[in-house]
Parts: sequence; structure tokens; C-alpha cells
Amino acid sequence: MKKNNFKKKTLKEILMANNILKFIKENRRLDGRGFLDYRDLRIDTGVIKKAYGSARVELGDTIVIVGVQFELGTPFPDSPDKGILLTEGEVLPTASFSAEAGPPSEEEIEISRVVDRSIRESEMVDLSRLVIKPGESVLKMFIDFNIFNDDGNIIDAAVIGVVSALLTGEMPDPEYVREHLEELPPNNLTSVPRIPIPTQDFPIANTIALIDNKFIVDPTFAEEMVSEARITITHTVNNEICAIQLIQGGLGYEQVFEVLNISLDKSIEIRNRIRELLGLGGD
Amino acid sequence: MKKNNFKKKTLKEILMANNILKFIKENRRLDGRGFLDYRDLRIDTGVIKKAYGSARVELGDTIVIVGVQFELGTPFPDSPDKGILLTEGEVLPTASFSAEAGPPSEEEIEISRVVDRSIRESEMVDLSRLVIKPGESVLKMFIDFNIFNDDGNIIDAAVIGVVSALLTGEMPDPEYVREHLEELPPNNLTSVPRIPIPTQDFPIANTIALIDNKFIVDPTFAEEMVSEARITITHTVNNEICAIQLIQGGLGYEQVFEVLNISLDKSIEIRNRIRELLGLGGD
Amino acid sequence: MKKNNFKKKTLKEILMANNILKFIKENRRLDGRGFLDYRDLRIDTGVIKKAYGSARVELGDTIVIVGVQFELGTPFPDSPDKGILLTEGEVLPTASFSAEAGPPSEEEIEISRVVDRSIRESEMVDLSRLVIKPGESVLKMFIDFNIFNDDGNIIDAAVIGVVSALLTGEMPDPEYVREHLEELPPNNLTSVPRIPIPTQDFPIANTIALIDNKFIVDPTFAEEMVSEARITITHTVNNEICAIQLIQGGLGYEQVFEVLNISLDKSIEIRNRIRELLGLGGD
Amino acid sequence: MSNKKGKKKKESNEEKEEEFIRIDGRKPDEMRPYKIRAHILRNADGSAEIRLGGNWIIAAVYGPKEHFPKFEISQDKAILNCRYHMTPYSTTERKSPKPSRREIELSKVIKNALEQAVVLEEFPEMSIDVYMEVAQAEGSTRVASVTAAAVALADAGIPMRDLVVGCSAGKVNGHIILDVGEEEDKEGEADLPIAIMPNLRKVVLLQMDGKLTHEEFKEAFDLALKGAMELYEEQVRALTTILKDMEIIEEGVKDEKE
Amino acid sequence: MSNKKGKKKKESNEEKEEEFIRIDGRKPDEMRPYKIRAHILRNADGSAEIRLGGNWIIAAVYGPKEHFPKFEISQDKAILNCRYHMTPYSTTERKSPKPSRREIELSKVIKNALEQAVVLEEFPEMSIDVYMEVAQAEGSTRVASVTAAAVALADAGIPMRDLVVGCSAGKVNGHIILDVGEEEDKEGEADLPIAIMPNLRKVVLLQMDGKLTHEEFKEAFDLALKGAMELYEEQVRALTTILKDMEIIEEGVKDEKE
Amino acid sequence: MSNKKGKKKKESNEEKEEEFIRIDGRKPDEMRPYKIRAHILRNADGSAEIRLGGNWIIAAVYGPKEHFPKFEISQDKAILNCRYHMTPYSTTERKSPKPSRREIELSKVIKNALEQAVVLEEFPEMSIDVYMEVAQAEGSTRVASVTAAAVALADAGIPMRDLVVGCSAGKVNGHIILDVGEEEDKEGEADLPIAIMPNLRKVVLLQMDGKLTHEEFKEAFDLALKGAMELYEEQVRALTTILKDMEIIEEGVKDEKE
Repeated sequence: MKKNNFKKKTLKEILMANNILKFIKENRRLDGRGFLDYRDLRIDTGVIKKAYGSARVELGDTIVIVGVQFELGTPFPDSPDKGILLTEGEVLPTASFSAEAGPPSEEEIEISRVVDRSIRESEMVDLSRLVIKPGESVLKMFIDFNIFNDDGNIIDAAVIGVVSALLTGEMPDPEYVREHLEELPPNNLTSVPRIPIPTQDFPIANTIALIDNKFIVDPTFAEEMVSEARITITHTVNNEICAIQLIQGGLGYEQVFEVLNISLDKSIEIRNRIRELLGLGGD
Repeated sequence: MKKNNFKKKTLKEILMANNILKFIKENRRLDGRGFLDYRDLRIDTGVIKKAYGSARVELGDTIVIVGVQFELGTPFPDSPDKGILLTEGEVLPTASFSAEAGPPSEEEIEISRVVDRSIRESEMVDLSRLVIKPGESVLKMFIDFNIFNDDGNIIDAAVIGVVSALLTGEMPDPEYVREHLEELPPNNLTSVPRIPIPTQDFPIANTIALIDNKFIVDPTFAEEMVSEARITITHTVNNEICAIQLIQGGLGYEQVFEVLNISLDKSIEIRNRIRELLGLGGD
Repeated sequence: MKKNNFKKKTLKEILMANNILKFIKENRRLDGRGFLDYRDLRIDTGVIKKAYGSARVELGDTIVIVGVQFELGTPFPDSPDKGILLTEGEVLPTASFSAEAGPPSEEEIEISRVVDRSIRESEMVDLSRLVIKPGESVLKMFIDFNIFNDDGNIIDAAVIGVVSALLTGEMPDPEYVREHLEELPPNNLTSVPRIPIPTQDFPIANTIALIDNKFIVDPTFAEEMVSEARITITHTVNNEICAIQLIQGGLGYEQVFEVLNISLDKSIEIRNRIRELLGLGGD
Repeated sequence: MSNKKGKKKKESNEEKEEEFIRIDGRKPDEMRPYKIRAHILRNADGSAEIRLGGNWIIAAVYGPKEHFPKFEISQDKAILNCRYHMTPYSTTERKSPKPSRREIELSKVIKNALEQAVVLEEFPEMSIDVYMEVAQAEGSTRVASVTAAAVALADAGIPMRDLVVGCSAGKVNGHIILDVGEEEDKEGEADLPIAIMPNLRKVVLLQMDGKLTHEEFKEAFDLALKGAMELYEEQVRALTTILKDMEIIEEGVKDEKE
Repeated sequence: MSNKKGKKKKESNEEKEEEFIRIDGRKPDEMRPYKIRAHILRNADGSAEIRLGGNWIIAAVYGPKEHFPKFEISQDKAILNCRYHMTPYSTTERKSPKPSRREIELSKVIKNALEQAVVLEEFPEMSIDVYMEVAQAEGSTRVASVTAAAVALADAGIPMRDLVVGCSAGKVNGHIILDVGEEEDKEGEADLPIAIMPNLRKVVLLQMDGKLTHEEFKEAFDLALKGAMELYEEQVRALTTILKDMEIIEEGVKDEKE
Repeated sequence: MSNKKGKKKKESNEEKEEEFIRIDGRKPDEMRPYKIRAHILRNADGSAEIRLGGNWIIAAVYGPKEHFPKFEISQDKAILNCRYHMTPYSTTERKSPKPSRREIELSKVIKNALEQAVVLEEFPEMSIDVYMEVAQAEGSTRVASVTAAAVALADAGIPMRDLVVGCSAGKVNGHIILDVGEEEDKEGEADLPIAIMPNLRKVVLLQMDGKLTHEEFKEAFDLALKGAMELYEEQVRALTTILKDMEIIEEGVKDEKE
């Protein structure tokens, strides 16, 4: 290893960034994809045996692992008849030269909250089915996702991971918990029989980047570095929008509708791809 | 805007500081006040509709907003028959070039604690009237004050703000809470009828600065920057001292009594000015 | 005081470090001790009247103070019939030029945990005797130790301090607490009659440093600075090993057994010395 | 409580816009009363205050100034720091003064919006601090905050490509509405806060939660744009007032000098 | 428990001072037993220990030394860092080792007191650290701490304009008393901790809470001064002892050299 | 549940080793199934993954690279940063992502182990970051983590004196066992995690808790060494695989160039 290699990653990225711009100007992408093509998607579910639901997703070189866990909790005063859903994500320091250990950065908090809203606002999980005793005791569902390698488009990959973990996951049977609340060891639900997580639909988030005034989907880390704007749009199975986040830059008024249309198309495509990979019936 | 203007505030302050010394030596103050004159005082109460009590105070260019809120709480073990009083203050980063966002500095903690002691030790609020069930349930009163613009003498302004908010504020009727404790939505007292906050007296804090061995009251930010010593003394309506804090520097033994006398005079004057501004009966 | 003295401590240490190496090569120690000699040990117990048990230990110039306190608590779900033991230690900023105020460093956390394991794994305190009501209420024992002056070998000194505080300390009578639980003022056990802490045995930790491929016991701060490896081994009264921590560096396979033998001898010696100093019967 | 009224009125699209009366008596496309004042704090390099219904937000700008610590400096442009913060008494239940995850996210999206407008390239190695303090919150605080912050930046004399102005739209009881209030945010079906550069016709803050069809989105987006343009007029008015005040002062200074 | 006794005795001013017996048996103007020892820690540049009744406080000084980080450096004088800290076992209920707001405030007022005495101008760009660790607390810890810290500074050879010595007075059951103990602080009507530079006759720490008339304040202040002067003698004694020890050592060194 | 079985089997030393069957069906001196893969993350300078029974740990290395902040730099060698971290879903009960005291201690002992092997002197003023993320924990995570980290360091091309490989032994129901599983750690009498430099024959991580006689320690230590040597073979295998992959790529590159 030579000493002038020490900042190699950073340099590599800069060189790549220059190439990206050059390529995009020539209506090409560095990895040969079309502007509206996603990278290869791979989903493994049930990868964490200790979790109630889990998935490992590879979207190109972006790697995310998701785990779903349950605890007993007290419902929020303003929604006594709903379980609690908590989504938290971290970009692990393994993920890239720029990721850091320590408390979550503002970028990580934003990503967590966008993923959370995508799941929550789509009403994918029927939270009313997580209630043990209204106003007193409910199941608290923790969804944690971690980015192990960041090659861009973290949010899309994380949402794919979360919905895969939920679709294939289980939860403690609330009926059983209700009937055996006294006998259960405190905060230990491992002995409780499990039922599938009550999901109703699943949302898809699509991130679109603007480079040299052209829209591309599923941007890589390097493409994100040179993008002028980046936006994530989440659609429900009924083609409703359930979350938008302009993550970076600005868009012309008309461009807003352009990205909405692209993302709608892509949401249908990715949803079908997930169904296929998970062996669920198509629509 | 020219680039040599970037540190303008700091420079302005330094220039001002020089002038202040020069002026004080000539027995004058930069803004024309006498050594023992307060700046103009303006009080608006009820400015925060969501709070049970609130006030906005302008003391010259120093601006403070105070809000009073209530929650249900458990009394401290050593005072089961008293409600809880919590006073916290922050100098917002809007307040001056030297104020910073982030956890409270030692100066902010000192200011909060001096204001807290002024209110607490004067026994202005009858905490025994905040009890729902002795030893079990009491009202917890939060007093929060924020400095939006700091032109010096924050403590005096904050105490004026707090007493104004308390004198004109309301609280949830403890009698009603006691009788309807079961029916009340958890931690939500908005539906509870309100009664005036049970105040018995109100304290006044007076800060006195020593510059060039002369005492001045109500120092500005710039005057504080050049002061050799600064002390805050709080008096009750019965002319008792209920809080002292030597904030900066040192005083000769005799000077201690000098500042006590000045502050007593000023406390009477400011208390009357508050009564006037709030439309309360004079003494 | 001359200005070139400002970093005197650091310089002093460096000079000392050179001497240490020179001395060790000559089979000597700077303070005249043999390689397997401990420094003078002094133990004062009952030094903190407010604590249930306390000790001040001087091991050469290393000074540690230990306090033991009790509170009511809830047992851990997986051990409903055991009291709670919490050991925490800090190297106070008074202890050396390199000690710092602030949250505990990784070294301080390691030291705390090694001391905790030495006490816990030896089962010195019979935690089953700290139970008020199984699964509901137990005594929580806090052991806090602070290093006031660090001249090396903190762990050995801290364990000596902790066992001395426990052997001579008292605790609230759990029987009494059980019978008077309702009447007791919340979280205040001062009125409860006391009984001796139920100890069964006491462990001894011995730290051995490797310098110039020679083993020395009870290293000073300066000796620690030049040591190639450092390991702490704790033995029970039955000559069982109950904790090991390789704190720094590495050891050859055979060296591991060498240090185990040294530490066993030393543990017997130091245990007897403690018994003598505390006036307990020898074995 | 508005639910009953709302549900009754669910009729044809044309009619409903006319007849739907909101919880606070507003028409669907009606803003709450608003007022912007610039230059309200003496110490800040720039400042502004916005009242929008019950919202009361104070913004202050410090800078451009040297950035610390040095190793964070940007060689080619200024660093923009933004803090959106709620005071403890701004909400019905007391809010801890420590920034929540929500406040950190909003600070980040507001920073992105303002970065599009401020000519940061003029101040390499410097930083500009923008602070927004919510004294009282009543729905749509983030767009009101960015609106006040832009006025404070202009008041500080910081060069900008355009102002930034924000407004929200939403969906309540099936109706698309302008300028979402607190109750409407809680009870409603969707919330769409946006901020734009009105002359450059660029969206610089765009978030949504809830559920909207593409048609509803368009309706809501257009409504929010309309609201933003209305608030933009108020921004200009507030800045013009200040400018006039300044001119009077400057003339006064000239008079003195002569 | 002292209440009954105290209330009975509320008589004329002259009489009461004679007859009022405090909870621990002290007369109103009587200090608790005290003892100061300097130079008790080997590593610190200076150190001291004070025992005042049940209070036991250990102070250490490190410095002057280079200050980090560089951008905080003061060009014209040394920075004085002060930490007043209570150990977990210093109070009846276990205290978390994390500094409380009270400890931060006391660190700040103690720093101000010591800054008046230390000749910081002699050490530009340097810093001096003063640590006070309360091993056991029994009322009036802040004034005991500043008293020990001043001795530790002197022990470190740091140039000072004067020593700093603290003492408290208070009001219990209507009586003005010297050197407020823990129970008296909790049950009493007022607490007045002060610290002075005894030769320069300056008050450098002054706080009060509770209620006192101006007359009572004067009485309490004069009593606290008296107590401080008494403790000052003990400071001098402790430092003289050390000085003698040092001379003996130095002479020993000389002897060796010759 | 294993207790019953274990207690029955407590017979003579020779017999028991033969007959004792562990909770997961293993023989006393049997490792769980394991697998190491190197170079699994694209961004890291080096990376590796270990599976050891239910343990799944991913390690990444970044560096050598410039160290910030500057005043912490070491003039004569690189600084090695190590973080051992458990993901929230790695344990049955959700783990807060904030590092616990346990994680901080393990990061420290792992750092010490790796420092013995890495030739830090080659990179003065630089730093090397080693991150170990536990995706699933099932006993003996620390030794599995250090084993993966060493492979990641080698994968990054960082010069090392030797690999570092870890393994644990323990005592369960009176039997000395190899490679302690989660249940065995909870229910067992002792746990002995070690890490070694296998060619230099040095122990670089050594911890123990529980109770062991000196004889039992020797038995456990030798067993752990045996396990570590077995895992070392797997490390070498994983690295050789990568090396072959690289050669193929390099040859490909050469071919292209020619």
C-alpha cells in the first residue's frame, strides 16, 4: 500500500463524480443502466432468528438489514386503542468513508423519519390489532434498520427491507397475552405463541435524483454526490401518495409533477418485484 | 455589505465599551440615563394563549418571554403537602452574537437558579394550594423564560416577566382535579376549569454593576462587559432580602451595604411600576 | 515557579520512565522494592459516616475512597430472588495530570467493570439476603469508589477498599423493611435498624506488569507507563480464579501460567494483610 | 367537532369548495390572518417575526462571520447553520427545551430550502447562522419559520437569489384546504408543507404525509403555491417598511453631517 | 427537633445570643471543629483537605499548563477552570456522579471568587485547573471548598493577591448563627455563604437564600466575616506547616549536595 | 434445562469428557459451525463477516487515513480506533443503539488485542478505524468479533505481525467446554474468552469471569487455544479465497492492458 493511497476512497469518488456528469450529459450512466432503471435487488428474509421479523436487502451495493421486535408498552394518551410503532435507522460506520459512529446525524434522523412516515402513513400495519387492553397495555413494535454498506438510495432500500420484514414476520398473539398477562414473566414475550403481523398493504418509496436537468432513479452514492436535487416519494398500493420528502436541492414547479409520475410507475414495478422475490401472489 | 463588517457586532461592542468607561468617568451613561435609572419597561401579559400564564417584557432592548404551564406530578418525599415549582431559563441564540445554541451554559444555569430562588424564597406562590392528594398527587408548575434579545440585566427582566405571568395567570382548579381524577384524560388538564394562581406577594430582583468604582443599576450588555463587579439582590414586599447572588467580581465590605440600600429603593420603585403597568392597586 | 516547569509532571514522568527501565534491567526497582513486593498498605474504615460502609485505602501513594449505600429497588426479571449490586468507579481529576473531569473514559469503565466482576463473581455478598419481597422489592447496593491520587495499581487498591468497606459495613435490616414497608418514608431507609452486610468470603485482585520481560507486582504509575503488558487476576479465599483481565499488551502462553502462580501467592499474602489491618481473625 | 359539518358537505367537487366551512370558520382556500415584521431584534444582524393565526415565530440571523472550528470550513462557500426550535411554552403540553428528532429534521429541510436562495459563494470560509424560535405553535410552523427566516436574511443584507416563502395545504374531511391549522393537522387526512423561491419558480421545501391521490396532490400543491404568493407580498411589504425606516434614518444622518 | 427549644428562647436580642443552643449543641457564634491540611496528594501541583464538622473536602490544583484547545486560549491571562463535585457517597441518598445544575452553579461562583485572587495575568495562554471533591457533605460545602481550593493554589506556588476564605451564616428559629450545618440549612430560615480576600477586605463570593431583614443581614454578614477570619488563621497554619516541611527537605537537599 | 442432564453426568474426569452432551448437542470440545468471508463490503478498505453458530458479525476497516483532530495525533505511530457494537435486533430484548458500558469495555480490550498485531509504526500521524457490528449475538461475540476484525485488517492490506484469532472456553455443570454458547454463558459456572497471535504464540485478549481452579483454568485455556487454531485455519482459508479472486482480477487487468 502506498502512502498516496490513503485518501483513495475520497479521490475515487471525486473521479467517479466527474465521470458521472460526463456520462449523464451523454445520456448514459456509469454502470450502464438506463435513467429509469433500478439496480439488481436481492431480498433475504428471516435472517435474524432472534427478531420477530427480519430482512437483508441488497440494492446494488447498498446493503440494509432490518429487524422487528416487540415489547409490552402503554399506549399514547391520544390513541388508547392503537399499538405503538417506532422506526429507527442508523447508517453504520461500516457503510462508507463518510459515515461516522456516534449519535445519529441530521441526515440519519431524516432518513429514519421518512422511512417511518412511509410505513405509518400507508397504514401498512393495522395498529389496532396490537392492543392488549385499550388505554392500558399494547404491543410496542420496534423496527430497526441499519445500513451496512451505502452505495446510495438508502431510503428505497430501507423501505423494501422494512416491508419485507413485516410481510414475512410474526408477532406475539395479543389475545394470548391478554389472557395470560398475570402469568407472563415481566417484559419477556418469548413464550407467547405467534401470529403473522397484521399487514394490509405495502408502500414503496422511490428516490429520484436530478443531474444535469435529467431525472434518474435509484441513484448510487456517487450520483448522489453530484445531484442537483433529490426527492423521495412513497406510494400506496392504491397509487396514492403517502409521503414526500425533498431531500436536497430544488425543483421547478413542473418538475414536481414529472417526478410524481416517474415514481408512480416505479412504485408499481418495485412492488411487483418484491412480491415475486417474496413469493407472494402478484396483483 | 463589506467584508470588514463581518465582525461588526464584536467591534461595535468594544468601541462601546471604551465609550462607557469614558462616560462613567464623566458621571454620565452612554444612553443618557442617571446611574440609578432603569430603562423603559414594557409588559404585555397573556401573550402565549397556550400557556396558563405568560408575559413578554421589554427592559430597554432586552426582551424576555415567560410561559407558565401545569402538569400532574408526584410531590417530593420530604414535602408531601406542597406542589412542585420548576423554573428554567435559556438565553436563546437569537439574543446576541455570544449566545449559543446547545445545552445550557454555566451562566444560563446560574441565571435560572437565581430567578428560581427569587420566586421560591419569596414564597410568592402558595405551593400548598397546588396539592391534589397529599403525598400522592400535586400540580407541577413549570415556569420557562427565554431571552430573545440580550441587552443586559437579564435577571431583573426575567423576574419581572415571571411575576407578571404569575400575577395575571391561571391554573387548573385543584379541587376539580381531585374530584374528577379518574375521569380526566391522562396528563391532559385542558378541560379543567381554571382559577387564579394563588400568589401572596411578589419579589423584585435588582442588579447593580460596579464600573470605575461607581454603582449603576439596570446595566446594558455593553456596561456588563466593562463592569468590575455585578450583584443581584431580590427583595420581598416586606423589604426583606430573599436572594443575593454576587455574579461577577468582588465588593468591599462597605460596598455590600451600599448595594443593599440601592436595591431596596429600586425594588420599591420597580414593584410600583409593575403594579401600574398591570393595572393592579398600588400599596 | 519558572515557566519551563509548566509541564514538569509530564517531564518528571518521562525521566522516571527511563530510570525505571534502567533499574529493572539491573533487577532493581526505583523505590527499592523487590519485584514481588507490594507497597505499604493502609486501611481506614468507617471514614464516611453517611455511608453504610466505607473505607479509605492508601497503597503507596495511590489513594482510594469507597462508599457503600442502599436504596429500595425492583429485582431484575431474571433473578427475582436476588438483591442488586452496582459497582461504579471514577478516577477523579485530582488523581493525576492525565485524569480528566467528564463522563467516564473507556479505561475508567474497564476498571469499574473489573472491580465489579471481582466482587460479583467471588459471591462475596450473599445477594439472596438483600430481598424484601421476591420479584417485587429488593435492596439495591451501590458501591462507589473514587481514586483521589493515582500512583498506579488502581484495581488492586480499589478491590481492597471495597472488601474492607463491605467487611466492616452495615445494611438496612431487610426483615424490618419487609414488616414496615408501608410506614417507611419513600426512599428513605435512614430510620431502619442495621445489620452487618452478609459477606461470605473476600476476593483479592492482583495486578502484575511485564517490564523488560520481568514480572513485577503492584506497579506504580510510572511503571505502568513503561510496562509491556499488564494483567489483573482475582482469587477467592478458596484459591479459585474468579476474574481475569488482560489490561494491556500481550503474554506468551507460558507467561499466563506464570502470572497466575504469582497472583495466587500474592492474593494469600494480601488477604492476610487485610485481615490483620481490619483486626479480623486470620485463617 | 368539525367532522359532522365536514361529512355532511361531501358533495360534488364544485359545490364543496364553496360550502365547506372549516373548524375555525375559514373557507377552504383562505389563509389565517398573518403579519410579518422585519428588524425586530436589536442585536441580530437581521431578524423578523411572523404571526400566522396562533403561530408566533421569531427568526434571527448572525453573520457572515468567521467559522469555528477551522477544519470544518468550506473553501468555496459559506456554511449555513439553521436551527428550528420550539420554546417550552409553545405547545399545550410543556416541551423539553432539548431539540427533538422532529426539530432536527425540520432544521435540516429548512436549511436546504434557504441554501438554494442564499449566495453562499460570496462568503468562502465564513458561516451564517439562522435561528427560528417558535414562541407559539398552531400548525404549519415549519413553513411560517422559513418565511420569517428569509426576511431575517434579507434584513441582514445577505445577498439572495430570491426570497423563500412557505405555505401549507392539506386535506380535511375530503376537502383540499389552504394553510393547515393545528386541529386540521391532527384530524386531517394529509398535510403538504412547501416553500418556494417565488420569482425563480422553484420548490425548495416539499414534504407530505397522509394520503393524497395525484389529482388531490395537484389541487393541494396549487393552493399552497397561491398561499405562498400571498405571503410573499407580505414579506415584501415588511421589508419595504424597514427600507423606508432606514432611508429616513440615513437621511437623518446625512442631515446631521451637513 | 430543635424547633421547640428555639421557639421558647425567642426573647430579647441580648439574651437570646447567650442562651440559644443549636441542634448540635453549638452556641450561635460557634464554628464546628475544623482542620485544614495542605499538600496531601502526591501527584497534584498543589492540594489541600478541609474538615469542617462532618464536611470533608479534598482540593487539587494542576497548572499552570498549556491550554487546549488552542482557539479558546486567552492572550492576556490564564484561564481558571474550577470544578466543585460531590462524590456519590457524600450524601445520605446516593448522588449520581454526573454534575448537577447545582454543582455547575457552585463551580461558577467559586471560579469567580478565586479569579479575584489569582494573578492570572502572569500566565497568558495557560490554564490552571482547580478540582474540589466533596467526600462527605454536611452543610456549607461551597465555602469549605473555596477555602480548601485557595490553600491548594498557594501550595501549588501560584501567585495570589491574597488568600480566599469562606464561611456561612444563617438564621434558625429566629436566631442568627455562624457556620450553618446540614440540618440547620434544611430547617432554617436563611443561609448566607460568603467568601472573602481577608487582607484586601473584599467579598468575592456572596449568595443568600431564605429571608432576612437588612438588620439581620448585617448581623449575619458580620458573623460570617468573623468565622472566615478564624478559618483564615487555620489556612495560614496549614501553609506554614508545609513551608516548614519544605524547608527541612530543602535543607536536607542542600546538606546532601555539600 | 441442561442442568438435569449435566448433573447426572458428573462422574470421573475421564468419563465425563466423553459422555457430557451440551445443551445444543455438542461434545465438550466441539466448536459450533463457523464460516468466515472476507471482502464483503464494497466501500470499506477491508471487511469480513463471521458466522459462529447463531453469531453473525460484520467487520469493516477504514484507513490508514489522516487523523482529526490534529492535537490528538501520535507522532510515532497510527492511532487504532475500535468499535464493538450490537445492533438493536441482535438480542432477544431490543438493545438501544447507544453504546453500553459493556460495549465500551469490549471495544477497549479488542483494540488492545489488535494493537499487538498491526504494525502501527508504519503510519505515523494516521488513524485506522475498525468497526465490528453484531447483527446477531449468541454467546462469545467478542472473540468472534476480533477474529473477523483481523481478517478485515488483512483484507485492507494493513501490515500485520500476525493474525489475531479468538475463541472462548468455559465451565458448565462441572465440565470444561469449548466455544461457549449463549445459554451456557448464562447458566454456566465460568467463561474464558481469549484471543491470540497464533504464530507468535501470544495471548492478546484474556478475560475470565465465574470460578475456576488453576487446574480447570489450564484445561479451559488449552481448549480455547485449540479452538482458536481451528478458527485460524478458517481465517487463512477466507483470505486465500480473496487473494485468488484478486489475482484473477489483476490478471484480467493485465490482460486488458497488454
